[in-house]
Amino acid sequence: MNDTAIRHTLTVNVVYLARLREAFGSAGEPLQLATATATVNDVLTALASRGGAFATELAAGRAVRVAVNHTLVSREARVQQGDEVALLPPVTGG
Amino acid sequence: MNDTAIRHTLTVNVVYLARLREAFGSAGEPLQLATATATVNDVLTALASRGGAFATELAAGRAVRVAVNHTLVSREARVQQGDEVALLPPVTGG
Amino acid sequence: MAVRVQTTDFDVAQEIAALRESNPRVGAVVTFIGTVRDVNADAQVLQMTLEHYPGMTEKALDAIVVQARQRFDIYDALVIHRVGELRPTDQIVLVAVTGAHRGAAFDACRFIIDYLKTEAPFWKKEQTPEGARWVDARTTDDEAVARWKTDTTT
Amino acid sequence: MAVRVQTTDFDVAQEIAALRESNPRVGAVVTFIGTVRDVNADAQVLQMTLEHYPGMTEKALDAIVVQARQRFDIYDALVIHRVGELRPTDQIVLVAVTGAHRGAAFDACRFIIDYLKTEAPFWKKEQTPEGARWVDARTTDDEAVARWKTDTTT
Repeated sequence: MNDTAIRHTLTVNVVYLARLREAFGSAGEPLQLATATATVNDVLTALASRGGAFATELAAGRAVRVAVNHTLVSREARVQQGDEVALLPPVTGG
Repeated sequence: MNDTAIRHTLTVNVVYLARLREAFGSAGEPLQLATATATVNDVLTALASRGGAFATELAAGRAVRVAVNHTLVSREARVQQGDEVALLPPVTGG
Repeated sequence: MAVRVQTTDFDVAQEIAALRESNPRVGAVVTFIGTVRDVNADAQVLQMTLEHYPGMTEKALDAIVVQARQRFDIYDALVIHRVGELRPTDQIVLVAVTGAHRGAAFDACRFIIDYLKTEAPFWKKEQTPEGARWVDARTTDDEAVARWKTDTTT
Repeated sequence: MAVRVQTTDFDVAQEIAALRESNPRVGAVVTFIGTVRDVNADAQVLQMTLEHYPGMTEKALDAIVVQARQRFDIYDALVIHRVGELRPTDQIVLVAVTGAHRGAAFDACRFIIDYLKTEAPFWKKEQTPEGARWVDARTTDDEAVARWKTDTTT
């Protein structure tokens, strides 16, 4: 993006699914990060730092997968301004 | 059987299927063997000795399987008086 | 467990419903349907005749299904094989297997059709523009069934 | 090729007919149907809710089917997955694959359901006499999909 030089924060739209939606009592929310660049890991760390259910469900070793704009990605993937960042518990369809 | 001691021949009912029925121009026939005991191999040898299509189709190495009374058996299996001995070309169902 | 040899067509949805009936523990249904192709070995197929060996056929199919049930953790299995005159796109054979989970159902369904293709007394005769011919057995069918004799991992 | 997410039931015979339509070269159709069991992990299941992630679901299923078509010699594939309220014996999912021969059709069908079970965003919530619970992922599903990553023989 052309405006990264002048932006000092980054806002993504976080989506909570299935068990996580119930645990957090929310289907999702905008999340502002106080950095111009961030990874999936940064998003998870910011959420876990709230404590409570967020800390429990997003603790290291818990099986949570992340999709950015509807594609599964690794924890190291970059997130961009306006991205949809979904937190998925292990899937059980089929 | 109790009467093997007094019988000197053995008759089986041979059945020809699919391609073999057409090659032999027959769906089957009673076959008398001049021995009191016989194997599947003896039946095949007796038929092949007729020459013509029988010799060609039943030559060593041709893929013909044999079912005695509706069960696939090896060439060494015994045949009994009155058995149904079917000659099957390779199956192609399904 | 059932095996049927018939000249008429079948409806896979109805057959599955009958197979599942009264067993709410079923979680997986795997089916195989074989159909008449309009080409085979580079020749156009106009029509096909399925011949079998009455008396032996049901016995052979029964034995295959019994083996599958002994070998795999499934609830039930059904085999329907048509005989007589068939045309391209017609259904020839149905194998349907029910189980609690999909792994055993997939394995059993494939096992049954692999054995059927090499052990059940059916023969196909094709009508092509060049005349009638008996279909040759495929060596890949022998290889498919040989796999079950050595493979103890599935 | 098609993927569908729907609340309504499906008829496997109709879906297969549509998938095969206009392709007389099809010789093999393999289907998998997943159904609601009345027991799971030793508890009675009274009712089940299937939730998904709209927007991602179709994209994930499309990607799985595209992969299957690249990897196996098949003609076509269909995935239908139901969402919403379901009861024991209800159909949940259909995977149907057409091909010239059965080997590739079996492999592709199993590949698709194995990947769906680990990569498509669906979640089951069961109602039991002891209350509601989210179904746990099965480790056997992870093992099933891992097999495709190392197995180059099929």
